[in-house]
Amino acid sequence: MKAYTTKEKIQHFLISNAVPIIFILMSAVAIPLSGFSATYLVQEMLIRLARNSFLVLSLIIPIVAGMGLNFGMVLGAMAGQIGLILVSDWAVVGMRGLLLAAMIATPIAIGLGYVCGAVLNRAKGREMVTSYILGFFVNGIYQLTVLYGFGKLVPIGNAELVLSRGYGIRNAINLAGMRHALDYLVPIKIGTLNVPVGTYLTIALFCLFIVWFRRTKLGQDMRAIGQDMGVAGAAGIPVEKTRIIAIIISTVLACYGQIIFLQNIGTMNTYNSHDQAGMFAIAALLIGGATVSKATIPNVFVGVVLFHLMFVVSPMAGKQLMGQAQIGEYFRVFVSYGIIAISLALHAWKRQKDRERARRSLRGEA
Amino acid sequence: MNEKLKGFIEEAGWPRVIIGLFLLSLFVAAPFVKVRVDASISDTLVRFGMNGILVLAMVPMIQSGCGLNFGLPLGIIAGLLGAVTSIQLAFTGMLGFLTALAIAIPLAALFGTAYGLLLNRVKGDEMMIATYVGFSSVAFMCMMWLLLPYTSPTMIWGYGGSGLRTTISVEGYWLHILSDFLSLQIGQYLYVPTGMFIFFGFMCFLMWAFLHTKTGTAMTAVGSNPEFARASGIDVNRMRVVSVVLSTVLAAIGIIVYQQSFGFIQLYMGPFYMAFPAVAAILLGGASVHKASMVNVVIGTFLFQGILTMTPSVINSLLQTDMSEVIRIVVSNGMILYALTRKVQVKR
Amino acid sequence: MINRRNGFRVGLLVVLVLFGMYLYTSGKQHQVLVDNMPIELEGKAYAPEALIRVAFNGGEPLELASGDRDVTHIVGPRHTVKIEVLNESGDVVNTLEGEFRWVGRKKSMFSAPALMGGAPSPMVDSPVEE
Amino acid sequence: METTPLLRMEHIGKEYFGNRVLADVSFSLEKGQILGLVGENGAGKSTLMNILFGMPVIGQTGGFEGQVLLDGKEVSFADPLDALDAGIGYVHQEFSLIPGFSATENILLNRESTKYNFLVEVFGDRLETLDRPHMLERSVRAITTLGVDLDPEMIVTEMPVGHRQFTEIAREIDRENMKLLVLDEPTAVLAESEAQVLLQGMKKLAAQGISMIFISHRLQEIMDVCDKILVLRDGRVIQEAKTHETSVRQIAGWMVGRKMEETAEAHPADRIFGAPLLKVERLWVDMPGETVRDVSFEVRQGEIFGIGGLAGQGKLGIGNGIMGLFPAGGKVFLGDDPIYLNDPRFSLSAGMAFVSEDRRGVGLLLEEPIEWNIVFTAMQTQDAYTRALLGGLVKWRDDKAIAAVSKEYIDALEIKCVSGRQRAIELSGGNQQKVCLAKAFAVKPKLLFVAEPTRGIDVGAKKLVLDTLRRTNREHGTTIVMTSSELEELRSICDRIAIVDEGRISGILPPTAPVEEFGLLMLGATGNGNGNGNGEEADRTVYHDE
Repeated sequence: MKAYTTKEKIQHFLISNAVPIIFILMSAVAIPLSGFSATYLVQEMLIRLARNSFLVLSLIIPIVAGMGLNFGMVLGAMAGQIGLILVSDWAVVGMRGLLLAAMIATPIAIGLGYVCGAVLNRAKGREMVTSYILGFFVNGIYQLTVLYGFGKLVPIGNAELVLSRGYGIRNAINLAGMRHALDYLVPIKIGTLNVPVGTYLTIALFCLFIVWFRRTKLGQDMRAIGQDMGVAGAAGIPVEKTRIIAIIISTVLACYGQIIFLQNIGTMNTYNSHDQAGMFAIAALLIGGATVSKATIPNVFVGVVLFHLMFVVSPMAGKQLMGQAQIGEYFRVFVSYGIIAISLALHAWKRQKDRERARRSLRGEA
Repeated sequence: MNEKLKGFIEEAGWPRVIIGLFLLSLFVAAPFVKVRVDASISDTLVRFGMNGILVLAMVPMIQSGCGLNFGLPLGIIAGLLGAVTSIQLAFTGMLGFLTALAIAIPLAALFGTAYGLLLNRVKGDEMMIATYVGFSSVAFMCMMWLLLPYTSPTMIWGYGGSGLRTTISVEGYWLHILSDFLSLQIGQYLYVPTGMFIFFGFMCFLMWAFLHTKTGTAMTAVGSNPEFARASGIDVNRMRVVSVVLSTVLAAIGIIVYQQSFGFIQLYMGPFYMAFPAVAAILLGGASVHKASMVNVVIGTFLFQGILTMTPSVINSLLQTDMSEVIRIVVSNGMILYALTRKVQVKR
Repeated sequence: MINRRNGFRVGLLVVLVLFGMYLYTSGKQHQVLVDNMPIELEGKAYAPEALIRVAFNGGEPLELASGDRDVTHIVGPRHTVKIEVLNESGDVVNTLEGEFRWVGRKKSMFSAPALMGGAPSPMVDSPVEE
Repeated sequence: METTPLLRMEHIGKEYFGNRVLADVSFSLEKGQILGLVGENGAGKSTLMNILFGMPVIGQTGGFEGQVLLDGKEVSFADPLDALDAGIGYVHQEFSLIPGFSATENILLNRESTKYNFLVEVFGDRLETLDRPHMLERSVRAITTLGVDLDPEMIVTEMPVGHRQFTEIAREIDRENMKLLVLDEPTAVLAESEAQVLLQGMKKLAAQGISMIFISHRLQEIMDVCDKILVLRDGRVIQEAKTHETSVRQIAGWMVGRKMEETAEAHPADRIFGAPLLKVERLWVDMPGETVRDVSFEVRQGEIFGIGGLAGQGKLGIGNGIMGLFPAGGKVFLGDDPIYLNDPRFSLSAGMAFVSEDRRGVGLLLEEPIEWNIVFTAMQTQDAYTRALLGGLVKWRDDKAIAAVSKEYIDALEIKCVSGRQRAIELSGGNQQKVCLAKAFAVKPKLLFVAEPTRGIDVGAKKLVLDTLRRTNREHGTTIVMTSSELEELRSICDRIAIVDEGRISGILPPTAPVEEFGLLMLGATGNGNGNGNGEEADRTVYHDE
């Protein structure tokens, strides 16, 4: 192997981190334009890191197992919401309410994750589009359950939750009893900044879990499957089962992630909250420099900060620049979708190139 | 008999049979819950005509092996640009409609070419990327609708704001220009938009004819076995681009036909989810991810739109609740999911 | 080995369920009516004070004149209460601390006179409201 | 020394769908012995090994005859993983390594050393953490046993090919109870020096009591390292011999040797050919698994030119490369016109046609009707069977003409089908092959490339296909370049046969040349595998002979 010159190293660094760098530059232009104060932005980022990191982290394990971006994470989000609805109905509040919601949601998430994994095993090679559509499909079933089942089949006592017709859950649920229960479990304030320490501790714990998990036999098996399913299978690793486990873990974690997300927001949009969860989490991860086949913990945090910085800043920047805040709002939607499209395309393109190169290397020296 | 039935079900696939029976039962149940069958049929027919071409737009890409065109919004945007520009120019009647087409088609061809070139670089991952290309183009156009210098007072925000409205009425321009051509009104409720059917039929004929030309044959071969096609001297990438362009152009035409019947142009997030019903419809009609025909288009559109029309009216009167939205979600995505996870069966 | 492991798993499951039940009971929020009205329990009558301040579990105090009724929320099954009796100028003349248990939705009214009068439980039948 | 042999396979036989591929194969292997297993492609080596390993394909196709005895006990594995547990390891021809893993991780794949933690009690053994230091220790031990120089921390993608092969073998060595190791062409991808290291390693292992079955086409290696050899041909044991009692030439003869008589008559001596039609100079083709490195030859008008050689040596790449299906370079002339490579359309338009060896992958539109399959190439390259409508603006497919011409070919080639509208996937292999031929004939080519025309079809169909080719050659004067793994077939129909070895032509012989000559060329024995056999020169020599 030849040694790389400094120039080559820098070039390599720039290329492999192109996406985050572009976003940093964009933010550098947009922040002064928006006119937001530094304190405001820092506070906002602190909150949003706490709010979103867990959801984004839940995407890592399926990527390790070679299943791409788990668009099916919305399944987990739905499970989490069902837990929250029930707990709100029972009026269990505070940290205990959150824990109970998580405990109720876990079996649901495991069940949905199993289904998702089994479906994806039938669609090897197009996991992403399948999990994406599966998300929509399960969303339909979720709506069926929550809009028609709750209050009829599942007794809901709290009249505040139920639509006026007597069954079905209302559009917005106030989670006041659980709001910030985890965030400010350990109350610390730095100057005027509120720091959601409790959530950060949870996230840190979870990062440790991921690091530890990668060093287990199961984690090793997932890495092997992610790189070459055929070889892993021939070595006796149960491929399909392991893939299902990867998706189950991701779904359960997404479920917890959604609970953390909603306790921070404080209100739940029964029929929309989960929809956006998947898209924003995936966009954030990709902006952090992850690809369809490789994601690390730093990618998550860099991504969340950059994505939400753009998210907060762009409407104001749009207003200052174009005189319309709407432009900025559409711009951030465009960026969220655009970044996913570009990342997916780049990845597919690279894979095609790799395949060609691998073929060429077979020829050897002619 | 039993064998025959089994064979039929196997051929059609369980979901299709279930949905077919479901639709049939809706029509049977309709009179009992005091829903007028003729009005329902009329609704179904109109929606069939409105959506037919959008579903037809799926055919070329499926045939050429590019999969389901989740990037349909790209073509729809071309159609929207055509429609909006035609109104800006204040052309009315057939002239306005044709102007919209004349502007939309070259734009769609342009978009389609770029989109096709992109899809050629990402073989195997077309569907996911197509979805997000569609989404991001819609989001991009949201900004453009605000910025583009359209001035027609029917289209821009009234109160001093700039940019186009979210919905623009085509009344006074080319509302029902196709639908009302030779249309029939039977009794009070049954309305048949003959002109729209003729146009849809003509489009289907063009598609059918194209598939019978040398190029069309080559395109089918590319979808069936790209290696074979290449060995026979076909430029596989070019054929794929041609199919994508065709699909995009059809989407542009389709949305204009849709608008003249619907009466409104929906901008901004309007085209966002438009690909999904079209995809679901063609799959419902019996197409697979690799093969589709005109029959699939017609049957699929009819079944799918039938369910969309019938569920709100019948189910609502039956259960006193509006479940149509949920049923639409479950049916359309269930259908796509079924097609994606179906193992390719090799019969010998 | 397998039995040991499965036993362990079942045990864990039981622990989790118990923990869930604990969370439910200890985390459940109750709506409680706070009363400063005359009341008669088991043949014994309790009279209200003119003005009292009631605080549950060290939270925000409620101020109730004689005959007042207010509503608040308490969490969990076991509670402490602090009642301060005020005179006309608003000074605390008497402070009383007590404990009580939540006994169910039917008895969701907290009667301050009952507690101050030393009744067995301050929780009394909630008034029927329609 | 009278002990039970480690492995005995007795009277092994196997049929695939009525096709006998193995008959009465018996041999035994002592502890610490190395057995060389040689034979042409399709001689039954892989089937024999599949039986030993209990590959599912054997069970699914009706099991096998005879018995396998390991340490004197009869064994029958239902799954290759069972065979591994019993101490039989398999080093594959293709690498089965995880690309992003280090050598250590690959050597210990799915057998990692782990450490206990309490979560195991809840979620099962797979949550044990990896014990990296211990894993390193084990992999170093395995590498040392093999006696090669291999960095245990190196990632597979960064390794030279040889090291990948070592990793693969070390993986088998690490198994605790490894008794028998099957090495399938382990040296095929290695450089000379690396191969030597590997052979040394094999000897070391044998000295430690591990028995081996060594499959290789490089006979010199077999001679160097094996105690005895077993030669298979057409599913039968031709010869079992002690290595020191035989020679490379003798083994080559055993491998390919067949009766000579029948082929001689098929070649009337008075064949007259025209001017050179196809000239190939220094062709290279980048076809995976069939790389062509440097090939030059000429084919004359009216000739049937055969290309033979062992699988993977590059014979298939030649036709595919000239037809533009894989990246290629060098110079090719048809008559006097240069052929632009990498453009299938150009090659087709120039008057060449190709019947691919990959019938289902490249040769057919399985989901489409037979008619389409037959006319498609002609229609696309020559606008045949189309009608110009609207003044030539639209080229309409002429379904009537297509049906007519398809009917002609279906009758002429005796394609058994319900009608021309039947889908190609519903035909048998032989009939599919005939459709492929019809497709090529429909182009009316000056030069026809045919690759593996009889692969996977039954005897009757084989004869028909060969006769059709011969007839086309005689009646229409079509020049044919035929590539085949079956030497016998080439000798029965071709006028000259080139043998390809390691991407180069190692020699061109008349069909009447003795089989050993062919065998030696195939095994690269002449040039010791370096491929000095310059195609051009060999070509000329043969011309002088004629």
